[in-house]
Amino acid sequence: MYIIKRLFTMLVTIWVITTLTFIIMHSIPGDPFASDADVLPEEVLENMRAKFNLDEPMPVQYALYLKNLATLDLGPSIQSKTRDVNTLIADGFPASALLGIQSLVIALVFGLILGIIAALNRNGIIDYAAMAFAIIGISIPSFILAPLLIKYFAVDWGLLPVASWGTWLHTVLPSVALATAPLAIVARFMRSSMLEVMNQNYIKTADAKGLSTTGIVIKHGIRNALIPVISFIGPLAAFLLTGTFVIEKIFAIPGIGKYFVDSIFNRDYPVILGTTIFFSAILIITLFLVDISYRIVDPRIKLSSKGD
Amino acid sequence: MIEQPRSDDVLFRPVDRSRFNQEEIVRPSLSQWKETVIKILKNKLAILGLILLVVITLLAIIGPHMVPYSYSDQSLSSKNLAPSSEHWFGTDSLGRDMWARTWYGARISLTIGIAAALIDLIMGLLVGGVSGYMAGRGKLGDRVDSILMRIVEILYGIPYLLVVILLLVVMKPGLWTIILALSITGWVGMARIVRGQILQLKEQEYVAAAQKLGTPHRKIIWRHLFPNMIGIIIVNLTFTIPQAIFAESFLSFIGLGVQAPIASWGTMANDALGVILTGQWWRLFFPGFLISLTMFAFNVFGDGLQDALDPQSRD
Amino acid sequence: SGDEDASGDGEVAQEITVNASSEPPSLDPALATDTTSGWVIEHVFEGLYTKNKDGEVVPGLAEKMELSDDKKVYTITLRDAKWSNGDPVTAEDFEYSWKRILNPETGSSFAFYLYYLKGAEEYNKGKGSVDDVGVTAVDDKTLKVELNSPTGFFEKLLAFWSYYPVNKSVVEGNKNWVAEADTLVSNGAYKLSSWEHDNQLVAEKNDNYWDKENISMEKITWKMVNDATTYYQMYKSGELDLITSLPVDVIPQEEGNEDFKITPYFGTYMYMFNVDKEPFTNPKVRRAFNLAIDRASITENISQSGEKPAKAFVPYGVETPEGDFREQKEAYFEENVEEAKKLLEEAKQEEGWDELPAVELIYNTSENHKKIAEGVQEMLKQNLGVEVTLNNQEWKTYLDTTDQGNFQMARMGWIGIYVDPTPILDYYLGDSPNNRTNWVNEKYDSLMAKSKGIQDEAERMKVLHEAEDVLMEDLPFMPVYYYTNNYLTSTDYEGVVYPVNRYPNLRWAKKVSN
Amino acid sequence: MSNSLLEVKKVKKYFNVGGNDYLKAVDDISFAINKGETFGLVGESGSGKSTLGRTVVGLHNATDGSIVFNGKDTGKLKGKEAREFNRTMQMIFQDPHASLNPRMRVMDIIAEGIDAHGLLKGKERKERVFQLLEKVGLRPEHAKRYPHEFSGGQRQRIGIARALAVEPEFIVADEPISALDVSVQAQIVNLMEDLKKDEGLTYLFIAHDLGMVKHISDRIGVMYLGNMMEMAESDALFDEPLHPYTQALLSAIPVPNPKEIGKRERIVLQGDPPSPITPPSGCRFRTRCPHAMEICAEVTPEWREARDNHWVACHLYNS
Amino acid sequence: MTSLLDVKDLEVSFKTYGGEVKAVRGVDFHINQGEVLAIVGESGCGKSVTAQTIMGLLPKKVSMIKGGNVTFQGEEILGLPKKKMQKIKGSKIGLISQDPMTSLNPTMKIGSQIAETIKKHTDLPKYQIKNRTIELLGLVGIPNPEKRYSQYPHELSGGMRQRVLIAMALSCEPQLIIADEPTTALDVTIQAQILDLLKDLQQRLNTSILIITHDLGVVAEIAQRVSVMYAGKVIESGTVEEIFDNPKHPYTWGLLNSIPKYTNGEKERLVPIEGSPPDLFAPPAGCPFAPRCEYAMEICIGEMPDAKQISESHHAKCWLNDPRAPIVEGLVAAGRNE
Ligand SMILES: Nc1ncnc2c1ncn2[C@@H]1O[C@H](COP(=O)(O)OP(=O)(O)OP(=O)(O)O)[C@@H](O)[C@H]1O
Ligand SMILES: Nc1ncnc2c1ncn2[C@@H]1O[C@H](COP(=O)(O)OP(=O)(O)OP(=O)(O)O)[C@@H](O)[C@H]1O
Ligand SMILES: [Mg+2]
Ligand SMILES: [Mg+2]
Repeated sequence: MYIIKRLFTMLVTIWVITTLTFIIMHSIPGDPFASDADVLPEEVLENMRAKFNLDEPMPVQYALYLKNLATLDLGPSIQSKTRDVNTLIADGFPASALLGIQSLVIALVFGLILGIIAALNRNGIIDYAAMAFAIIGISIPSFILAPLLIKYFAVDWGLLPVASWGTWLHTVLPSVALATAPLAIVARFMRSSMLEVMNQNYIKTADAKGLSTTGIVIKHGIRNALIPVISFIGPLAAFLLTGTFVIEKIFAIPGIGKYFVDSIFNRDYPVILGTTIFFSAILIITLFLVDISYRIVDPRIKLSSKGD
Repeated sequence: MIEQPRSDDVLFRPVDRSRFNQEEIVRPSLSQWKETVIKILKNKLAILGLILLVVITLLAIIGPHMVPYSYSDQSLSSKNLAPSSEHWFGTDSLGRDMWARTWYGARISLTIGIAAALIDLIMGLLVGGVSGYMAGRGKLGDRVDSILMRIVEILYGIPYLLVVILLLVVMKPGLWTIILALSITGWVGMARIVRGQILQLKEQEYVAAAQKLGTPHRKIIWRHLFPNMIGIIIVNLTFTIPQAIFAESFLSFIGLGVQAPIASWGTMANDALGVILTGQWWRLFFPGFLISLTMFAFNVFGDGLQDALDPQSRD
Repeated sequence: SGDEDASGDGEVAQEITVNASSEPPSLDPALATDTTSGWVIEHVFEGLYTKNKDGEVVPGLAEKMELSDDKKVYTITLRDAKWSNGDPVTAEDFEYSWKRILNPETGSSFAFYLYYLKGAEEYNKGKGSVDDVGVTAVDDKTLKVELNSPTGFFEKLLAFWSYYPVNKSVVEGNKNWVAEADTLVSNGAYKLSSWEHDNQLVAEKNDNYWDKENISMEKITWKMVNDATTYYQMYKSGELDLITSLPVDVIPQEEGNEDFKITPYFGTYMYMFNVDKEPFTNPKVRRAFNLAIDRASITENISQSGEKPAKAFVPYGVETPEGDFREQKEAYFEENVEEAKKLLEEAKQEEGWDELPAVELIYNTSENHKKIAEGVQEMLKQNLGVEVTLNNQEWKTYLDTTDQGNFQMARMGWIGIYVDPTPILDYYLGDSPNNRTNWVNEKYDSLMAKSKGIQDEAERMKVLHEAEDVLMEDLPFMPVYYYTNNYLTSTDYEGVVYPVNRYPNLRWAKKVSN
Repeated sequence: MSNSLLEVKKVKKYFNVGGNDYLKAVDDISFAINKGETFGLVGESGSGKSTLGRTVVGLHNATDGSIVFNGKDTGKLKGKEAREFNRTMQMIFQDPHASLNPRMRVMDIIAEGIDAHGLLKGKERKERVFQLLEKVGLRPEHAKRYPHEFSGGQRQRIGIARALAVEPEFIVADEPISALDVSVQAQIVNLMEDLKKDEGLTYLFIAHDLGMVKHISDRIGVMYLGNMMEMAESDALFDEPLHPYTQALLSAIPVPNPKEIGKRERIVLQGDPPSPITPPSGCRFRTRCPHAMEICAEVTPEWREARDNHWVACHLYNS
Repeated sequence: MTSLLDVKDLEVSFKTYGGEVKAVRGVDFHINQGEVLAIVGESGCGKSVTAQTIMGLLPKKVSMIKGGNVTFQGEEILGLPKKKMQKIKGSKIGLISQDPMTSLNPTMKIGSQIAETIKKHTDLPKYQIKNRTIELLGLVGIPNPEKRYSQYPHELSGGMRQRVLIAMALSCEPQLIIADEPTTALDVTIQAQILDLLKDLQQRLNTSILIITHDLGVVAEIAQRVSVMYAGKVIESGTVEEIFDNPKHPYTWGLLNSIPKYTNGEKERLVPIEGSPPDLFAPPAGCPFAPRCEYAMEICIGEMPDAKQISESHHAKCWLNDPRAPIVEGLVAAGRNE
């Protein structure tokens, strides 16, 4: 029942997002067919508008879109004349998702470890080293970090390919570039939250049981400190899974990240809507999973008043 | 109860009771904020952070006036000069003095960073606090949480770029527009994190106790819940700042940012990307380094603050 | 370098990896409108005419072409050629293809390139019937084409991809035929062997191509790397053999290198003045601005890609009976700060301005445009004492803003679709949708109209010069420089052809060493 | 019962423990407490005393039944009335550590209610806190400290001071003195009794220390597995416990005299306490009752007044 | 008899911003093998801190062990390397800590929290650990141990949580159990059951128990010897009989006097010890009880009395036991049910 209700709410949310996006998208200036090349004869433009239903009144366009959406058809792309939006997403998602998952894992694993070590060595050398890393990780944005990585690891030292997509080696640099900032953030969150947890009485109890420090941290510390990391990782996962414009552009990755941006710059209406819906769906699911994991992590947490 | 004296030793005479009343409080007592200040002052790194922030701010104010060039003066003949006694931070590709530009840019970037942090703080704490606190608090509470979280989802879901372009149509580019653009969605991450923390914290017994004492909800959130998540809030805030600084350069791209030739750290870094290929490191290094330095200052100060606000830390 | 090892017998494998920057939006000749798609299409398809190494238009699939006396009807005989799937290329395919691109439902934006055909415009605009379109397959090998009026450059048009054929049975059989490498059937020098969307596209020499003996490159790989820094580094690390549009910052350090090449590009970089908005209502202000900037300094110090400063509108490169069109009159004014100041003062007096009305210069966002705008801003300030504010916008918004005339001074670039003064000068026609300056000049319009009816080339050029004179007298814009293209091509290759305004033609390229 | 301050009417509190299993922590309990009375609540650990107390003060929503305070159903209070209810009825929490905010100073913890209801400000507020601290045997300078700097018993007293700060009419005291040494216990109990006498305070006093319960209570209720088993005036209950569970309970009181160890006869309850999720049919105590009869498994014993003012739920007293 | 645990002159301080809180100021006691020692005393006098010091659980940054020794089985365990101490904790010494709710990890099933100790210190296979855990839960009187095994602490009543802690401490059948107020939250029947359980362990395995409690009934029930603490010091210690029947310190007298009498009818007012204990921030040089002591003498202010041997097992730190002091009579070994 709760699940069904939640599912329904999700659909409503997606619908609201779609509608708002539709409205905003049509109220910003710019025409999908405008370009610097040549302004086309009006009749030709009309033929093209007709092809994409853009000649219909706005409410009709909206209704048509929703009708197609109901059959999970996201429509054609104006920009890519040969592939429709469903295909664009189907073609690009695997690459984006692979990178996303890879970097998410890197960020989580190393972020957690770094954060925990920093917390245990509060104000010690490792703590400061971890902080320095975090600061660099977050204050060097990926659009600077990525070319730097390429310059050193690929061009100067020749360890890895510069860009493009193919072997697993191609995924290393983009994953690292993508993971650095989240890793830094996860580490800082974990540190802060661990410090709080390590003050708790039950840590003393665990100590009294004769558990080793590692044992205490793993069994009693992490789980209690995880909530902020989960809160942070939820939306992040949605963003990473659906690809990142900057990284995909720099590393020439055939993902869907660039469509989120290019479609808007090109006023490619169906792609704007399609990517938005796709992203929203993933986002809403991950946020739902976040809510569920709150409860799994801390059984005291109540998300709804049902059942007290 | 009878007492029988056994010796005349004065020491074994019943004591004069009034002597006990003199013992008085010896322990110097400090108010909470004073104690916090003292603890921060004792924390060398936090002080370093504070000094850095002051220095950066001061240089942002006077830095541009310390050199005979303005941030916009071009001299195409002296472009891309490395740092020297003439140009302390070198010159950029239009021959403008990097020192003047960097410190002029500091004004913009710091303003934006701090504005973003404030938005984060206000909106994030408000929405996250209310949402997390209301969740599980009866039908009405569930609904409030659900509506707020749906709003957050919607704000996440609608492409930000579209919204920004829409803003471009209705607003004049400039600092306030940037701040407005940042406040549309800048706080949602904070809100989610605050909500998560509150969900966990509000199940503590002391919250029940506060409720029973009739403490109003907002006060419970403010006095009981926020102080217990201060570390996480501080961490999140320190990340907001560089993110906002770079968001500004993105907004510039759309046309919402500060207008050329006015500099900001974000746009300077963005424009200097090419130096990775050409080696005029100073064009990227100075804005980048200052962003890092500011981050470092905020971080160590934030850590110090977290320590100082933690009653269980006494070192 | 980025290709496979040399083949077993010690010969160098004839492969080249180049950067296409982005996924070609469509490889369907009827739908492609961009140069990236065009680049691939020109390698995998072929029309009735084609261009040779020297850029001359020569017969391609056409074996023989007869022109009627009224110069309106062409009868073309096709040579024996095959599709990459083995089908013969027939006249029927051509008829089908041309009618397809004209079909309103196809929604082709380049359909208007076929308006030279009789009945084509009517059909495409929904006013006529497909049966009235002037193209008929007389038999398998013979195609009859009727034009509206004599068109001297029809052969040039036939070499353009909108006139290329598609395989009728393939297209009718699969509406997504053009989306993947294995369903795409083509008739050019190459056929697609693989297409990983947004990643790379590989074309291999087509064994069914009629002229395969003259094709030296066996395999072309187009990578789709959009980021300039990245593809530059890929070139440096050997992952790419040829790149174009280098990051501006590296041009100074690449200049003079053996693998670096700059070619002229037929277009002009300029700032438009809105002649309806003060202060540009006054021609003297426009002229003053034109005289006050140092174009050579901009090209040498800011844009840095070997561009030529522009003091006229039509770029270099148009061959006329009297030589290069531009060289006949290179500059319409000389930069002169003193004169500019004087003009500005005069204008102020004429208009009764105490101060020059505030000027805002807008440009679409790009690092380069920004730098140039900043340079211009500083020059105007130093030379004229005019404080110009800058404002930038994202491209589509920018197009809309300028279209609405919401600007005083706005950056624009204009590239001729073919190398002739007409497509350039048409830009400022009073009724041209591109002309956002609100500048309308009847004399200019009538001179341009007149030029189009003139058959004699020398005469035509004269009239075009006159038209440009009119334009440059009024100066509704401020030319800055003529565009160039730049390339890095690995020195392992020879024979790459760099046509004007097109991407390099690779079919005759040869890899000479590893 | 017109003069009863609090009426608990058929209150149930069930906890969902996964799936469709409900743990019946409090199952159909009714009683009333008069103004100025101290009602002691004793019973097996886990029998639902705290749950009942928390339900009474409104920290749990009753699954069923109602709680009437001052003639008003507390479940239906709104706005101002609800706020006032929050002040007049206080709770001393069983867990002193968890119920104190680790980041607040004792001063602010104790003054929290005062602040919430805007009772006192500035110096007066401070004075009041000092006064309360002294009343519970702590020192004024403790006001500046944080909870973690205190011992268990000291924390418990902070909790007591906090509840007293708002001058409530009714206090649910959930094992308020369990962590205190006997001398401090005596001090606190005296304080509570003084308040009762002087200000007419009413208590629901939950404790395990039967000596103390007997000392402080006017009436005592005995709980077992979510049910009330017996209720009587305190002397009557100690003199003549009716319910076999009460008898067993009283016999187990340890005596602070080493010489008497082993002299008294302790009724040792056989078997394990049953599960509150699937409580035994009929009488809940029957599985461990030395006097269990057949009827006990079949019929839930009636809650009846077996003696004057002495209520019990046991088939033994079904005449 | 060899003593299993020997605490000598233990001094522990806490750093606070106001200065040092001297929580434990020279505590001495020992526990023999198989013996039950009860520590009673004023709330806040340092009992729990002593227990935590033995277990090495003091918060490192804010506490200082200023002096003293703790020997366990003849080995000094203060400052023992972490690894070695971990072998002792939980397996040889079990701690039942005072605060049941906060001492349990709120996000871990109580079963796992108990099983964890067993897993750490034994090689039992998984299912046996679980069985043993359930057995332990049953042993401490938690109904439905299988179901409770997978419940979380917040779903348990106060007494149950306390019993979980007890089960945890007993799980490895340690040689020494330090029980910090182990039965405060338990009703008397369960309390009796727990005490029986402890006694059984003591008899069966010769376990020693250090029990900290306020319930003198419990002391009488289980302990052989008692140490009475006040303001960070042990001020009297002796066998149970000695302490109950022949207390030699006014504080002990006060304690025994404070217990409610089981009288009927008109209730007597309880008799607390007037005044409050000294602030350990600046403990007095003399006897800390002096300000509250009815019999305080001049000497009590200036000088802390040494332990005065009263019998072989009984000593007290009070000047009244000095031959020069006046004789105080009429003491009642109070708290007796007549
Ligand atoms: N972390 C700390 N910082 C400062 N003072 C502390 C700290 N922990 C304990 N104390 C002080 O040490 C003294 C002894 O505390 P302890 O917990 O040992 O008392 P106790 O004898 O166990 O009392 P109770 O019977 O109330 O549990 C107390 O006065 C307390 O205020
Ligand atoms: N939040 C909860 N979820 C599930 N079960 C609960 C919850 N709170 C209490 N219980 C259960 O309710 C029953 C009664 O608990 P309660 O705390 O009221 O007992 P109690 O009589 O106060 O015991 P004690 O004397 O040990 O404190 C217990 O079985 C307990 O496990
Ligand atoms: Mg309880
Ligand atoms: Mg204690």
